Amino acid sequence: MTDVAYYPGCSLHGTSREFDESLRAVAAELGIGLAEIADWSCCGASSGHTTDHLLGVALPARNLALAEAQGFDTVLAPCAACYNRLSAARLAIATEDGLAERIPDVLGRPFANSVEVHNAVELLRDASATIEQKVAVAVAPNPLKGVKLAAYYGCLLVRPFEVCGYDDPEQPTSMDDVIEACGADAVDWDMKVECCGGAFSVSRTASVLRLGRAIIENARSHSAEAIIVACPLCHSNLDLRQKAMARRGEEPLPILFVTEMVGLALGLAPADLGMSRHFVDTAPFMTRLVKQAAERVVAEKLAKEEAAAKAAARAEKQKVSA
Amino acid sequence: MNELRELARTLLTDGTVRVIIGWEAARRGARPVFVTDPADTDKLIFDTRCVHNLVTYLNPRRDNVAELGKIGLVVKGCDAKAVAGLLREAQLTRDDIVLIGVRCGGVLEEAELPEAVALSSENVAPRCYGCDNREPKLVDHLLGEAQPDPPRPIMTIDERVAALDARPLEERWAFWTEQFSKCVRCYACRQVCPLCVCERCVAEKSRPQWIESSAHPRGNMSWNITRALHLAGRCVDCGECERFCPVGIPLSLVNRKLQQIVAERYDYTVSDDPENPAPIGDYRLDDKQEFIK
Amino acid sequence: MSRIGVFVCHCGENIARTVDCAAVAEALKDHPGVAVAEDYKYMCSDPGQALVKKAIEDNNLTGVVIAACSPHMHEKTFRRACDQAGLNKFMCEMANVREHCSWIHEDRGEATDKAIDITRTIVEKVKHNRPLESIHIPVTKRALVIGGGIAGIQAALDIADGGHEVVLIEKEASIGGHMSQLSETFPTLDCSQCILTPRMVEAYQHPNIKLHTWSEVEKVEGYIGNFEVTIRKKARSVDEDLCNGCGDCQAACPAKRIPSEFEAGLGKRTAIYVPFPQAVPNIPVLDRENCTLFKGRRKGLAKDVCGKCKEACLKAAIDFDTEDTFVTEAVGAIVVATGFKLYDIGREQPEGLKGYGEYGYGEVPDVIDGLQFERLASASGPTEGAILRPSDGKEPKTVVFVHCVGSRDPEKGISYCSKICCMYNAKHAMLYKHKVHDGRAIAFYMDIRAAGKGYDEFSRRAIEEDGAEYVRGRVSRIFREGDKVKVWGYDTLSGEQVVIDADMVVLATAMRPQDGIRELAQKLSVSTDEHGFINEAHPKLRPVETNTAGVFVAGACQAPRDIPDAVAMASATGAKVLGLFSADELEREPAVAVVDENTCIGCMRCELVCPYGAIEQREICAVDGHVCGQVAYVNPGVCQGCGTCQAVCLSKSVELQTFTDEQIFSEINALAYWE
Amino acid sequence: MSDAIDTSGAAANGFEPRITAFVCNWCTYTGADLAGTSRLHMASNVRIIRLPCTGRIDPLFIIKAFERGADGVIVSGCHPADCHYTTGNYHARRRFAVFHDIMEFIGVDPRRMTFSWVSASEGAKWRDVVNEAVTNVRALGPFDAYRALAPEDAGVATPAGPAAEVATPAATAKAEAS
Repeated sequence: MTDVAYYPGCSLHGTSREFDESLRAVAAELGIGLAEIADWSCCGASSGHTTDHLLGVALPARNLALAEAQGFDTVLAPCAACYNRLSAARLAIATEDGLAERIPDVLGRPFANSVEVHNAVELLRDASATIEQKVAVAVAPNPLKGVKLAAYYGCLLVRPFEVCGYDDPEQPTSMDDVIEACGADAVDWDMKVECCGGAFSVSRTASVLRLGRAIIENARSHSAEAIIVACPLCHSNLDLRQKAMARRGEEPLPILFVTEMVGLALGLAPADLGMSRHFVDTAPFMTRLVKQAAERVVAEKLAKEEAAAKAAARAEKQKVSA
Repeated sequence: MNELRELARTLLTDGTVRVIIGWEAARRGARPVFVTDPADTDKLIFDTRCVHNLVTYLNPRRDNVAELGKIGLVVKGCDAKAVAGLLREAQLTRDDIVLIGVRCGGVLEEAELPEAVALSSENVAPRCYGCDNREPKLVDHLLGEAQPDPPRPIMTIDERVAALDARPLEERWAFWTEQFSKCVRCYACRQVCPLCVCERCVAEKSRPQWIESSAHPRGNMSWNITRALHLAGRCVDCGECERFCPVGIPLSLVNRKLQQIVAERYDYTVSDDPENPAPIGDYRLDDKQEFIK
Repeated sequence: MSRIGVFVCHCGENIARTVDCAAVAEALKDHPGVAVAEDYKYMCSDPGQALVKKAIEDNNLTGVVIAACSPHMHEKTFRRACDQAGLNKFMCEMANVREHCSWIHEDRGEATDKAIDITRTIVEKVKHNRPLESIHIPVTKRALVIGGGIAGIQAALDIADGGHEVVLIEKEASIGGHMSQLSETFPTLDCSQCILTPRMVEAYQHPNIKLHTWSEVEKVEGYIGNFEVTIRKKARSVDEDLCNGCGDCQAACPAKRIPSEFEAGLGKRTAIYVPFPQAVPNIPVLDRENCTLFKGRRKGLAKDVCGKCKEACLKAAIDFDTEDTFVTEAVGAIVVATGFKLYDIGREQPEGLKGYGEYGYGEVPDVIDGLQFERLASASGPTEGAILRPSDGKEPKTVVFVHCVGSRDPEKGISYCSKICCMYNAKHAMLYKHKVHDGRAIAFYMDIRAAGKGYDEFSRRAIEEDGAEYVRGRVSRIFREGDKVKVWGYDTLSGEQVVIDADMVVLATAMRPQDGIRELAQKLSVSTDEHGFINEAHPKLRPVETNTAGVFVAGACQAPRDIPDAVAMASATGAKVLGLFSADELEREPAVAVVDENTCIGCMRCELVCPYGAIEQREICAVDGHVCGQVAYVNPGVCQGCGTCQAVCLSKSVELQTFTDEQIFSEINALAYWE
Repeated sequence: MSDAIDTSGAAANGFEPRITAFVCNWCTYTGADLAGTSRLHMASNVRIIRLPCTGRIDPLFIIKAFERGADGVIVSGCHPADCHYTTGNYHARRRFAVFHDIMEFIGVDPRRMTFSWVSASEGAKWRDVVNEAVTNVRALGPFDAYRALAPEDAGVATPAGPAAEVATPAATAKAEAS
């Protein structure tokens, strides 16, 4: 894979800059060229399609049309909402009578509906082989090795099935695969695809707290050390509201973007991955991980030497007895 | 070339085979030769004039050839496909023949020359262009060094088919009726075809006489359509039928059209792998049926 | 020269109204080869038939054409008439001038012309008809029944009682099948074992039934009336003749922790075992996979590490070195009754199916399937019938029953309804409430399908009398929280989300055909549907036959079936088999393909297209006896007469009798008469 | 479409096409029976030749029909998966696909060859297939292009006049004699 059209959407330029930064850093490492679509505009989520169907289709279509015109066959939309809207628009145009004919007039530009839409998880899953190799050869000890991580997909990344379709809507595994590729352990838990409250973060904070708490507690009860997400809204809900969610005395659970995780595995510095921007401070978590990794390396080294010594001794014995 | 003669000699002397069927040089170009005496193996040649598909001699109905004993056969890629065809239809046992494959860079269209000449877009046999089997796989020995791709003929067969397809129905009908009306029913196309191996050709069946035997346009139409259909998914595009046709009917166009049909409908291309089943006689639940109401 | 009689029927007014029948007869009178042409009001009436017979005798006709209704209507009638008049019945054909002419046209002129064409066409065909004799095939009057569940047992008993030998084979150590695992049966709640066991014993002791347990079908050759079946008797390690079923070996076996298949994994068994106390035959098998001795041997240990069962056996019936043996049985008919298995809905799934990972089955111990609940509720089960949940053996106070797990869910790869779940869920709810009076039984359903005698009453009883709570809606997620099992669902009637802290969940998982059904189907050359269920020959009119003559199907291997269905089907196959065995020979229409060995070159394209595997390659020899070639041979017993072989034969060396090339050729030619 | 249209069409140009139909015994033939029992009126230009299965139908039948003066042909059998012989129609489908395409390549108007699946329960569909084929072929006119191939002496070329009447019985008689 060489160049893909990159559709950051509003969040990755605003509330979730770390997602953008980490994505760019990781893509560079994996040799994936990201070309930001020139003159892209909002996809309309989530108010656009709730007001008017045509609008809800046309807004994403415009960006797809731009990508098409700029000669791409794939658009990367990391934000789950953007991804969902872009894909939904593609499907609508492909399936609804007359829509395909109508859209170009609406947009005032040609549109062949020819570009595919991928999200960050899809992208990384397809690159997981490369990730595994790079992790294997990385000089710095992999801080994620053996760390228990919970893959949280939320709603829009895998549903509705006919729109997304790259993974099972009830039991998705793509993000777990990426986690495993990073050398970490993907925990088996129950809230992978439960709703976090999405856009109601402000309007109905109480519900968001209730939902978020359920998710985080379940992850914790399955001994997850952090939750991995691929959606700006999921991230802010779980990250921003965690103080309020956390029951007395509980250590807050770090919420990492899947791209940040891959970055760490590849040996990138947390700072370059924007991990300083989280509300749940990731520093203690990181120091723990680095410490563990260091200890692990030492332990392994010692084990090796011991084994070597034993072998030598045995050899000696045989010489003597012989 | 020496490689070929050496191998032929050893095969004959150590009794692996009783006869080597290959090509020899003659006054008017290359011609098939049956070598039974190791001393004669120097006759064998392979060059751009070796157009004949010698597999036609493997036709089990030609028992005079069979009588000679175990056969060693020199094959080009297209010939090897024909062997695969015979194996596929249980007309041969693989162990009964030794296949000597030659790497092929294409052959001449007009091959009757005293000397071999290099191929150019003027003289190359159009069917060779885009050949997918210039190194036969289904062989016991593979000889010769790798050959360059055959040159692109001035007009490829596909282009000719496309050109014909582009013309309106009436013109196509006119074209083919005129071509077929030339047919004198000598059945050379059938006799030379390595895959026309029937004991009694349908054209000679008299009860009932499906295909009128006298050479008039109606019987000719029936014969030529039937010949083509019988080769659907079997024709190996060796071009012998057209080469032998005394009245010059462009049979390769029909054959190529059939190849395109089976490729497009059943994504089948004839190969020299006998395990790969032929498209007619096979089916898929989701075969295209847009022409059916 | 042929002497053909043409008889034009008025069919009262049905034909005569639009077709001038006299004119048709008149037009055919002078047609070459026609000896006599008459018209009559009702050809199928006795006088009509008499007229035909008389004409045959008077003019000693070589062929007869009846221009009347569709051959599907009266061909048999008139062929019989010809036969009685001494004319080979295959020399008689019908020209369809009613359905295909008089009834679909108004213009009398047009219709009459067409009727003449149709009749003339058939006359031309009949000129090339040949006298044929029906094919007679000897019948071996023994039947093979594959599968020793209730369906197989019933089929075997019916055929055996009909006085014919039956070979009954069962892949497990005992017959009885799934029914032997059930606690009570709906809608009567009578104990499954109590009604089944007598049948098992009866089958075992029946003089006409030969039982092979721990056996499978290896190979099937031949055709209706003449099958030869090779049966693999898996190495049992126990001599069936010596063993007296005392059970000492079982007691002695040290490997006691093996999950019992019969107990659906809720109980344990030994390595040498009898699946359940009432097993028939009561002879153990040695499960070599889990046997300490064989584990040792597999490791390559010099001497055997165990052998306690052998020491314990006073009859010296145990032999560790027995191997699979093969027996061949000649039978005339085969009944397939291999039954079903439950859809294992774990994460790992076979061909085209998706699991319900979100239901935690196989991960949360207190999420079980229907069969496991049957074992919990069964008096002979691991808990002696007490409802105790697997995780901690506590009595669950809230049990959730989920309908349609897998069934009717195309997303998961199964579109069909498993038919029995609504009923057994109701039954489970009842059994539970009868045993745990203060418990809550909550069932999530899509709709209740209780069609069947006493079925709806039964499921209503579960709700109205036993107080099972039915929630109309699906369950989205089941997971463990502390010692509770969280069930998230949706009540589509109230539109409310439902969250239940359950103690145990019972999933009504879909019924699927047994493993290996496709391989078996291939051996029998019967077809299966996309789910692997055996296809019946006709969904309405031939429900227990298959598309291979002589092979019949009963029970849940054809589609989800409950016990009454399975037993009914089994008896139906019994009737079919007995019917087949009622004659010493089978008579078949001679509409079969015949190869011309003079021109066939044995390219076997015909073999490729034959839907029945009726064609095989044969060597032919010259007069001096040396092999001079390969040709195709059509087995007339298997050929069904579709003629596909003839159409693909390049040299036209195969001929389908009753539809020969010459017949069709002359029909096409006859149409050149049109004007 | 209804037969009213046909007759009017017939009135429009005097030509009435001759169409030979090759149908399978179990689905289409029975479907045509149903059309009859349901008294569905249709054009009278079609002559049915009954075969056990579409699998039995050889392209030679169609060629021969054209040779003998048919202006069009219909080939019809069981829908996929409904074949009485389970797979005959699948093999037929491939054969006809190739035949259809090559005939078109040679310049035969595909509208002269109607291929259809008509089940035993589709009497109405059979009616429509027949009427549609008749209207199409009527529009195309007589298949003189093919008849023109006939050798001068054979009588079948022109809409069978007396020539045919003598020619064909003779032919059939010969066939028997041989």
